[in-house]
Amino acid sequence: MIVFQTFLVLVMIVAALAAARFGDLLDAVIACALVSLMASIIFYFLQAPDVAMAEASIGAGLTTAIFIFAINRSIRYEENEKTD
Amino acid sequence: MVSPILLIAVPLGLAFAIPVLGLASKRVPRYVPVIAMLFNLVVSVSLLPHALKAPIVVRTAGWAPPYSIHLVAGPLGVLLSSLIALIGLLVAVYGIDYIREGAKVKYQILYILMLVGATGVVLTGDIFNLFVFFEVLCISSYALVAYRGDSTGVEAGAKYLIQGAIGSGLVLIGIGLVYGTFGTLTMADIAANVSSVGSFRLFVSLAFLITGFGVEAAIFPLNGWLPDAHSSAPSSISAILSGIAIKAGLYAIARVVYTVYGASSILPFLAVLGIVTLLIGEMCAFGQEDIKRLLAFSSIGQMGLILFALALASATGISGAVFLIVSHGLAKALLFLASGYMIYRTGSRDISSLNGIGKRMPIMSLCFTVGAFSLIGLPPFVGFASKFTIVRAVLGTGSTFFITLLAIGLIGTVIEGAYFLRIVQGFYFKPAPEDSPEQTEGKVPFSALVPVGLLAVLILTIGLFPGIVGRVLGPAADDLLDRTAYVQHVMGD
Amino acid sequence: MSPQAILITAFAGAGLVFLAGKVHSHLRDFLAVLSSLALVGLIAWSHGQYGPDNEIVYVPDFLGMELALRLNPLAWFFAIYIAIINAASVVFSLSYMKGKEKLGFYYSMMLLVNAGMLGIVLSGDFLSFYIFWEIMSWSTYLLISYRRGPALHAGMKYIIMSLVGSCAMLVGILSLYAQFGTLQIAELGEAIAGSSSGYVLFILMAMGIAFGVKFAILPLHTWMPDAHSEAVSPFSAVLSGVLVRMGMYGFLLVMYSIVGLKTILNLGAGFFNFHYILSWLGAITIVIPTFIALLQNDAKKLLAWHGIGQGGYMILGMAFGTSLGVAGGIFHTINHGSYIALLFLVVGAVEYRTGGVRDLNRLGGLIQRMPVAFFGCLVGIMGLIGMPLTNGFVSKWFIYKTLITEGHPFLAFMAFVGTWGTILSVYKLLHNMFLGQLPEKYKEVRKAPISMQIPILFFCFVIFLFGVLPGIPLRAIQGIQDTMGFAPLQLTMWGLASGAGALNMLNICFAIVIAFAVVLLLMRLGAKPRRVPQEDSYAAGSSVPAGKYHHSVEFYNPLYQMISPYLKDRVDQFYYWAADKAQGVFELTRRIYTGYAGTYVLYIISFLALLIFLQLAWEIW
Amino acid sequence: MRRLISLLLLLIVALGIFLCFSGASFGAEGASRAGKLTEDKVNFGRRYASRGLEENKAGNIVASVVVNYRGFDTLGEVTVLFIAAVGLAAILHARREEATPSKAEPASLIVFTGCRFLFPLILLLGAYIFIHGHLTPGGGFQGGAVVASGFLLIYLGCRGRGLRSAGVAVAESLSGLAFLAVALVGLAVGGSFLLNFLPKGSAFALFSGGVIPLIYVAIGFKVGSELGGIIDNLSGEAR
Repeated sequence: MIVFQTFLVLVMIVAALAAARFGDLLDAVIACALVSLMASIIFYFLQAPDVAMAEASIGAGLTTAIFIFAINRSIRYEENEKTD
Repeated sequence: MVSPILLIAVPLGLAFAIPVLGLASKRVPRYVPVIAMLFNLVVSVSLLPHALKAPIVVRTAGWAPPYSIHLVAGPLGVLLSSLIALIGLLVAVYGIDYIREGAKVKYQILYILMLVGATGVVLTGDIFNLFVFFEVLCISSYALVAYRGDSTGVEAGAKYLIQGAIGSGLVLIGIGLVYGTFGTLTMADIAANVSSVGSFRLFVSLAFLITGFGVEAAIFPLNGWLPDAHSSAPSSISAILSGIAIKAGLYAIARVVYTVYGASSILPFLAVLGIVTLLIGEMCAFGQEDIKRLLAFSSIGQMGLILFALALASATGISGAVFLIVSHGLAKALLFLASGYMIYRTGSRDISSLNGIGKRMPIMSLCFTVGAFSLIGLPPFVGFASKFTIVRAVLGTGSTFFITLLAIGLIGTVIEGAYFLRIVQGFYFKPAPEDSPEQTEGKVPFSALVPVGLLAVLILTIGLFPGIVGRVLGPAADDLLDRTAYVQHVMGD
Repeated sequence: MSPQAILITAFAGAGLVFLAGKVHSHLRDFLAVLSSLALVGLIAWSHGQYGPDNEIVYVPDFLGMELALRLNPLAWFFAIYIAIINAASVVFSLSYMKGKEKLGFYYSMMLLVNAGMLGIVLSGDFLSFYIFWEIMSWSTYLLISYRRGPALHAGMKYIIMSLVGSCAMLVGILSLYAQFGTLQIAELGEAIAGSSSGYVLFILMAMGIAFGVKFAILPLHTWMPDAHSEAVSPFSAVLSGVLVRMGMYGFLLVMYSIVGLKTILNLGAGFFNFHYILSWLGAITIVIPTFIALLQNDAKKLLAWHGIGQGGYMILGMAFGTSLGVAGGIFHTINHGSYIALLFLVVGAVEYRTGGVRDLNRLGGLIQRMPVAFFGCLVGIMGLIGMPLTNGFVSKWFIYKTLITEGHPFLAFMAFVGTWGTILSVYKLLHNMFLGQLPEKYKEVRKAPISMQIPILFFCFVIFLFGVLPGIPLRAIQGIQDTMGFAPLQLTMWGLASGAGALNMLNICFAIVIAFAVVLLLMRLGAKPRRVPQEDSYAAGSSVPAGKYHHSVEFYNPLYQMISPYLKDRVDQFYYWAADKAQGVFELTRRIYTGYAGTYVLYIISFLALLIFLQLAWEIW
Repeated sequence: MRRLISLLLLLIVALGIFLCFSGASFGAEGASRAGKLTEDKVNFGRRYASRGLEENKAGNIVASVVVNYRGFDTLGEVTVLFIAAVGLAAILHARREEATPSKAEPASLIVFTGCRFLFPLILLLGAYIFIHGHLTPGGGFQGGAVVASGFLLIYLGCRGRGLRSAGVAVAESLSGLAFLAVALVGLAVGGSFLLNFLPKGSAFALFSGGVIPLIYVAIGFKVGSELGGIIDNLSGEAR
């Protein structure tokens, strides 16, 4: 069990890093959704079904949709910022 | 006696009701904030005598404090909630005609909710509830900064949102750590069990809380959002942000440091931080050409002074800080409100375009001058009385460390004097720029003159008779300092 | 009359005048004159009503402190002096200011400054002292700025220096409170007696900065030349005549009423004795500004530098702590007030009639056009130099005598040098304005209006009155000194009765009258003078086009070349340099706020990391 | 360079948190307190778990914590959501005039019909979740979110149909007011805000838990209408 949860946490971390790195905002949003999804599963395993439901429906579902709407109204690709 | 919880519930209900009222009539919503804040003012002031006797502890859901959320309306809380209601009321009156564009109904909703958030912050006795109201305050202020939807506003709002969200995240982590350690969220209960901050675990949670609340309180390295947000928001909102919102952040820090942790060892650090904030704020304000940005930086400076005074840990020091919260709230609200119509009139935020406005808008300029003098700390205005209390407290400590800091801090006052008086000179003694357009929409309506005038009168009256506020300051300071009494009141027996 | 009534009249007058200005201009002028004269009357009437009856607590609880007013000889003396000079200036303003803008503001500020100063001298505790001091400071700032243009710069310079002083004073005052738990002046005197000399020195330093800024002691003087020359002339008279001397009042109050004579004299050892250092500062304040005054071509700047220089005499007299010296210092204060106010009014009158010309190189020959002004100027410079029969002579006599009897030849020498400089420069003032050839364009200049002549003549009268009968003010000064514990002087109506250097103005008066008669007789006996028109331009046998020739331009050129390299105002330059550098630092500081959210987030994280790191590494908390 | 510094700073913070969680007790207070964290009196989370059922008769302890013990927080959270919705609408309001309405391309018939078929079912599920909030996992927030996702589906599948903003406003207002009204009735009846003043019934029955189901229904409506409103505003087709 602990191995599985560790795996989920690792996926979360990787997805979060990916969300920060992706230049395509749509990809980043999907990565964010992945983080929420993993969190939701972890909550479920931690015996918090209420939170898991909220996280799944709001975090993974609605928020993603809202982000996509927002991207739809602005630009999809992050401009290359100067590195210093 | 009215239950202090109505201070939150009634305005909240009115805010919830606005969308329906807005459907019925287009004009009604703009008067709702006035009603809400009038109610709050009356209730807060009527609660003051009770709170002075003993803090009023309000349970929710019928459970005794550690098991449920409760409000603690002590002298400090009620004093601050009166201040919030007072400034909120005046700014609400100002907002009746000032808000001309955008979603006016939504502005009024957000406006009430922001003040509800601030009131909740100063009244609550539960650390997570503190966070919740803090969020109510912050999120509505993010929205209000960007409310006009112009690009500078949205940009400032976004910056504010990013930093504020990080701050809130840090607060949340801090609260999580505290809960993990103590298994309770009641501040009094935590206070009863904290033995020292020496423990690393406790310290980390304190560091998170200070940093998180510090973002809203505009302490030096955490205040990058402030100049943009305060200058891009509509003037009525800037007045609330500067006059109230940042004070709520500082209140939260003070509450956490003094009451919850009793962390006296961190105070010298906060004092240094306060002076650094003061100096940097004033130094940045000096060269500003944008009047609202200048006022925003000046707020940073004043926050530094308040933090410094809070860190003195003496009753006079804290009463000085609370007094400065009051006086700066009044003065800064006045300055922002007055500059709001000046900007409408000249169509520009440049200080040089405000030259010679003393002739065109005599009352507004006079009130602005009163506010500026009060901020510098010139008698007989209220700013003097508060700065005076702080200096007295510092010298009363007799500690070389604090006196040295004070001496450095007074340089800030001189800088402040230099830039404010430069503006005042411009108002009255510099010729108006020739190409200044005479904009008729800048005619000051009655609804703007009344609050601005009242603020000026208040500044002068309290300055002449500081006893009006002075009686509450001592108990307010004790409220913050006396942890055992606080714990006893909240937890009973 | 209680001090409260005086202050209420003063402040109410200021407010009413402002409101009256909205109604009608005549009402405003009338009220302004009325209230300033009423104040003189009230204060004069309250003469001698000292003691506990006139100690009034007017705010019982200002954050736990009592604010009190009181009337004692020192307060009364300064109050009447303030009120008279202010009243004269207000009367002078009637015609000088006619037709200018914002007159309601001007008059009410004049009265507010007056009220502030009266508040300072009447306050019975240091908190009220500070409050009135600040009211005076900011109203002065507004009045200096009134003239616009360069006046704005002068006003800023003034208020910034003044704020620095106020901060220092606030620290000093509240340190007293922290130490002794009271700010009542009467109680402080006893409380401070036992404290260490280091603490007393700290208090004197802190307060001294504030008083020194107002008093314009070197090196805190730099605001003064600008402010005096840029203010409107009636206000310059107030500014130079009384406002600056509030510093003197402060010094007297702190040094002799509170700290006490004995402690002051024993503060420090040998050369580093407090009062010795202060007197050296005074001496330097005499010499340098007086010679800088010599270089000025702007009449008001010239007077302003003299205002600084004369302040040195007062400090010099006051710092010594002998009966004679302090009496001389106080007496010189009011004397200087009378003649410097007179001179500023005269310059104002000239300025008024010539259309705002103050440049000495462009004036001249106005003696017949403006005889009263000329007479005023003559009397004024006589006073300034310290000629016998004028009050300046008596007070300078006191001061010189103190220096000599106390055995300070160097200081006395410096004081004399200062007098030479004064003679040279005020002669330039008199000559370049009134004597010599009349420029063509001033042919039509008329006499000063009557409302200007009255104050001018009044001051002339005062100068002679106190010069011949110095006993009148000296009695009052004696009363002050009694309260401070000085040995009494042997006074008569005509001067000093006994001791080395007794002074009897009556004898001097006789001598002068006789000498004058002799000269007059000789002139009568001599050849009859031939009168030529004033515009006659005739030089060494050739005629010069009218208006081209003015023999007083660059009058002292060789002297200038000699002294000017030593007389740059380096202090002022230093302040400007410092301000410039400070602004550079401010600019750099502003770069902290890059406007880029990423940076700000970095700040937040680094703050948190710093806190945690400090605890991890050193366990600070 | 900047990246390196940021990394270093984050490492320090992470180290701090890690040391916190690693259980190493750095001070004296930890040992005595930590030992008792399982006791009811010290850790009120434990107390809720052990006594919540008998006190509120709500089968789902989380519901009684969210609505009753810490109901005031919930009120605040609902407010936060409300602010988010209103704020978004306010900011978009100014932009609406400039934005050109995007052309609505009708979805294919299958999608269209499918969405219309699914929509009531989703609403039903949402309603079920918040009505049974006091019995089963889930509650007002979750149910509201599900309802909102139903509206999302309509926007995606059936362009041109959607909520009326007036209706949204009324639902938002009334549900929020209902929440407050219930809370204030508690204040009037028993002297305590949010008091559970109704008869509580027996645990695990549909009509149990006193005011909890009422408030949960109000929250469900409020969250649903607010999230729906947000989608409504963002999709740019609000009227």
